[in-house]
Amino acid sequence: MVNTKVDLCGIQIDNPIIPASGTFGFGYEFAYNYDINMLGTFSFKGTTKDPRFGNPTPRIAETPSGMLNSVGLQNPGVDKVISEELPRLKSCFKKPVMANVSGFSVEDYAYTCEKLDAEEQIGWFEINVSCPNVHGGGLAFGTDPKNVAAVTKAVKKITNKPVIIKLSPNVTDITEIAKTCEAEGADGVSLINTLLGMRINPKTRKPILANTFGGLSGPAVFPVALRMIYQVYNAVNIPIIGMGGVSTAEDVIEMMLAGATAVEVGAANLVDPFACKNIIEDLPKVMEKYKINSLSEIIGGAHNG
Amino acid sequence: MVNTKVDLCGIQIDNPIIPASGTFGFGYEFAYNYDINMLGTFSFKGTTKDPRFGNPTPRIAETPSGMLNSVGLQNPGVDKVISEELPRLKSCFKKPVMANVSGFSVEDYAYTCEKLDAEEQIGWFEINVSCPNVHGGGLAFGTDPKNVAAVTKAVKKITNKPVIIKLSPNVTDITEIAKTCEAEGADGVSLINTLLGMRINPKTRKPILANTFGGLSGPAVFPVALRMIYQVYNAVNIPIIGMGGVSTAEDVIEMMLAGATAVEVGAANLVDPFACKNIIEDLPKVMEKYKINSLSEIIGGAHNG
Amino acid sequence: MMKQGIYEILFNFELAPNVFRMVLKGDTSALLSPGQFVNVKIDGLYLRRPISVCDYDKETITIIYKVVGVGTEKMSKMTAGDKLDLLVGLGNGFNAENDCKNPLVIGGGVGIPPLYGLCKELIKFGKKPTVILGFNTSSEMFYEEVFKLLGLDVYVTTVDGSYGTKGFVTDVMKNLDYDYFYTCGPMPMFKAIESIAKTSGQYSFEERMGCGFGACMGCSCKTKYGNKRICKDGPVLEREEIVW
Amino acid sequence: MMKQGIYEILFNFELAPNVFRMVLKGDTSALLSPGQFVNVKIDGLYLRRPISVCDYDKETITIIYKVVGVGTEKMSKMTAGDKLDLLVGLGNGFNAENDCKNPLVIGGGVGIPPLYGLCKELIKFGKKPTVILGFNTSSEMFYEEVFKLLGLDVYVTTVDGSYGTKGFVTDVMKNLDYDYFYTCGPMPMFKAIESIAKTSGQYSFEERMGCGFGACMGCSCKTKYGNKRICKDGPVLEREEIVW
Repeated sequence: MVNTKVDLCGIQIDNPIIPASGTFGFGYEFAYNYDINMLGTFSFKGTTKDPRFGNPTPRIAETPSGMLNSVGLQNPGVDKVISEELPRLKSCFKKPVMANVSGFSVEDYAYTCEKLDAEEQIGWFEINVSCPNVHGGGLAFGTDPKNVAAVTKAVKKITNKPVIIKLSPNVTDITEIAKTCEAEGADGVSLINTLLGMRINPKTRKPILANTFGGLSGPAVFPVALRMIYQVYNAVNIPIIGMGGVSTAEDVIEMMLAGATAVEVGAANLVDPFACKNIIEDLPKVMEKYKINSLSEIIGGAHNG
Repeated sequence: MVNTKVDLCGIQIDNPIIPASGTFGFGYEFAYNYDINMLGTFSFKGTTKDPRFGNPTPRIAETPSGMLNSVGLQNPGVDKVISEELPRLKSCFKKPVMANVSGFSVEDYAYTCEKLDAEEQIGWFEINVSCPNVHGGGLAFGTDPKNVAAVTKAVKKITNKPVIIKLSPNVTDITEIAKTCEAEGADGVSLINTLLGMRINPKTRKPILANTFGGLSGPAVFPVALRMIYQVYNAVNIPIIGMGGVSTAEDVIEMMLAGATAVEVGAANLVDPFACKNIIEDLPKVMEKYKINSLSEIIGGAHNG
Repeated sequence: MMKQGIYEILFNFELAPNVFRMVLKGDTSALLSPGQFVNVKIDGLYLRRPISVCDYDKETITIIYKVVGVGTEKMSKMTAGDKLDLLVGLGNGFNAENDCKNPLVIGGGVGIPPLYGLCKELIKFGKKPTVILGFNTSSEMFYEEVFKLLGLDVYVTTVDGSYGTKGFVTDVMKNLDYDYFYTCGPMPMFKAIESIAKTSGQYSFEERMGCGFGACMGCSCKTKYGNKRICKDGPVLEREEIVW
Repeated sequence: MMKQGIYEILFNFELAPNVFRMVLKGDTSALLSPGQFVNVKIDGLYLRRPISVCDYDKETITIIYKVVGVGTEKMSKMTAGDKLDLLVGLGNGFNAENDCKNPLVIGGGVGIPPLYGLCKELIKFGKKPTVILGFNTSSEMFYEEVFKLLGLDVYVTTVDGSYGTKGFVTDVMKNLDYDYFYTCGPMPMFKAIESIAKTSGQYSFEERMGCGFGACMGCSCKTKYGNKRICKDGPVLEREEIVW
């Protein structure tokens, strides 16, 4: 029997597979498709202080081996998440869940996290400082280490739960930001958020997305994600959640070898609602193929020799 | 009859299609496949002051809708380029060619450009400040605006030919670098060079590329390239050569609408040695489909309204 | 609930220029109402393509699609025996079970297909809908006869007057009696209908989708009763809730 | 020169576990010598896959490939009638036209296929090469009989001794007389051969390639006569120029 368990910031999870925020709602809708308790955990829809409709549509465009989205953090706001979404989740998910939080100021983040901190089912915070779709198409809040430091510090102050900072790949040096997180006490980092991209419709001669730019995800970005995880693994000593284009159990192995302790699966859920189930079921077979007894042993394995 | 001509920094080219440096050698080997005089021009293999073997092999890895390379500027050095490669090219290519130049210091760039400047066939300089494969896997020379400014200034001083600076996408804000180029007198910018990526072989548990990291190119990067071209078009008034995953005449239209005056085709040449020929032959048909009479009229067209 | 499966193509042929009819064999148990859609995985393309269901029975699904891009173009080249990976039973379809007596069914172009299944369902509930089909020109027409075979009154409009009433579906609609309406078609048609409609009704919307099953929030819209997802809460919305 | 074309698969079957033989029909005029290769475009994968040519005639090309990854796995599932986009006539093959009298041909595993075409070519030039084929074990063997049908002496070695001589190709090679050698196979075999070879010879190398036709410098190597591209100046290099 192979061992798929890993320790994520002090909480052991049955396997490292985590549906990424924004691709799995608040979980319960996927529970109609399969028993979501088979997941390591999942990161719920990015939650903000106030309700948000998000950006105008179209919000989705296709790209080679990937997709763009400019959803813009649509969510019902932290109060409704607590009063409506989490109770529904509780009925079908018995494990700790990862709370994904976004904001527009340090105070926003602290406010939202403080409210969520009281929710027992929340095991980890994933603090999204890198949404590419909410600052007028410009640079994400999280491309400036000073902002990231301030948010990390503020959130760490209000919770004892593990705090994982989700990093933007749209920077010159992601290791600088990761080191800032570690220095301010973050318990982990997750990367990569989406790469900023766009498409144009040659018929209308206009951008396809109403918001002009959107975040690129899917297999297209996998090699960039892998490189950044490898770099960050060299730069910090806190756990990394890897993500970016993971679609198969083989991808999971590759990302863990680069340095990921756990792996989020995003766009793949949208193309195949059973993607995470399939990956979890394939993992033992792929581990045997590569003679891996315990997944936790291969974390960062590509750095040896 | 549609008109495919565009003006690239004062030199009119028959069409905007330019094989990208590093995918077309010094041209003459492609002349066995088709008459390369049908091209707008092409950008020859990145040339340095001294001969370079480049990085150890493997230098190539596949990715979803793309590829990684870590060639590392293999070239015979500027003296042999002048004495051996350019004479061979002259016999099969009658148009001005674009000289792609790399270096490891400001002096390197100036030295190489000065030698090449005397070559009559060279119409433009494309100054590569963004090769991801030659600085120990770290940050390219061209991610620092100060370096880019110094190189631009130095090269502008020694030549009257148009100087186009080739920019790295591995930065937080590419418009900052583009503006620096413009301020220092660059006649154009070309973008994007490759995105830094990696792959790991799960069997050996080691990076596939001997150099660990390599540059990602191919359709996977097209949406990122398009976004950066769109941003740079808003930021500067000098022409942009767009590149990054262009494979079809439709892609060319999309990139020109984003703001490109001409378009380089890279990885597509490696998968299909007739890629540029096919694109040039398809262009008039695609122009008719989208009711475009003259390509030069659509440059930046997606910015209107 | 939604099901995923591999479906075999039984037929795939061109009904009208660039409009294809495809019949697929496989599990149809997830289909619950007309107006639902399937999401089609196509080799070499990342996102699935949502296509409305025209008709279905115990073991076949009929879809009618227009070639508008690289995805539908690839579909159009497939032949009997080829297999497709589908998500089936997506969306909230038309509600044919209401207390209207004299419903009007209005379709425009490639919005027409799901209305065929709707008419069959309305007939099942003892109603005899009147049908208006709008096209640009006679050469683009399809399915007029198929609707007539259901025993319904079918009006056709063409913008250029090459067949039926010259003009738009509203040019016929304004002269008809009805106590409810159902419609699917392009947005300009919706707006014209909205401006003259005298009763309640249901509109089936189209939007660029990510997942097609409510996970990604790619196709959200605002309604009078809160934000809805075209793919999951729609594509059919009631007239009363729509924010134009 | 290199040609691009669409080739029809005539046969594709498993010769030995995970080793397939595929015969393709189409223009072979670009093939000039044994040891050249084709570069195969596979749906859904970006880079072509270089596969050495085992044999060819006026209208067919035979390749033998081992399933080692997703590309060759996809190839293994294709059947007669399927079409493949190939670049044909790539690389600098074996030079069979030299003044040796008694050449030795040494192949290891999936390095064996191009040596079959080489043997036919050597025979054409009036030579009778001696052949050594090395495998890990008897169940992985292929083509021994096919070489024998050329009328040649064929020695087989297996690492586990389950067939022929137990050990490596060099265990046979060291006892044979020869005045030249040709070889294709894995790098450890090359190093073993290099350490005992008494004559000149030609080695056919393998490397991860980008383009396969000399454009990208993806597969460069250093030789005593300067940098060479495995795909264009190779894959066959002469012993004298190789830097180990």
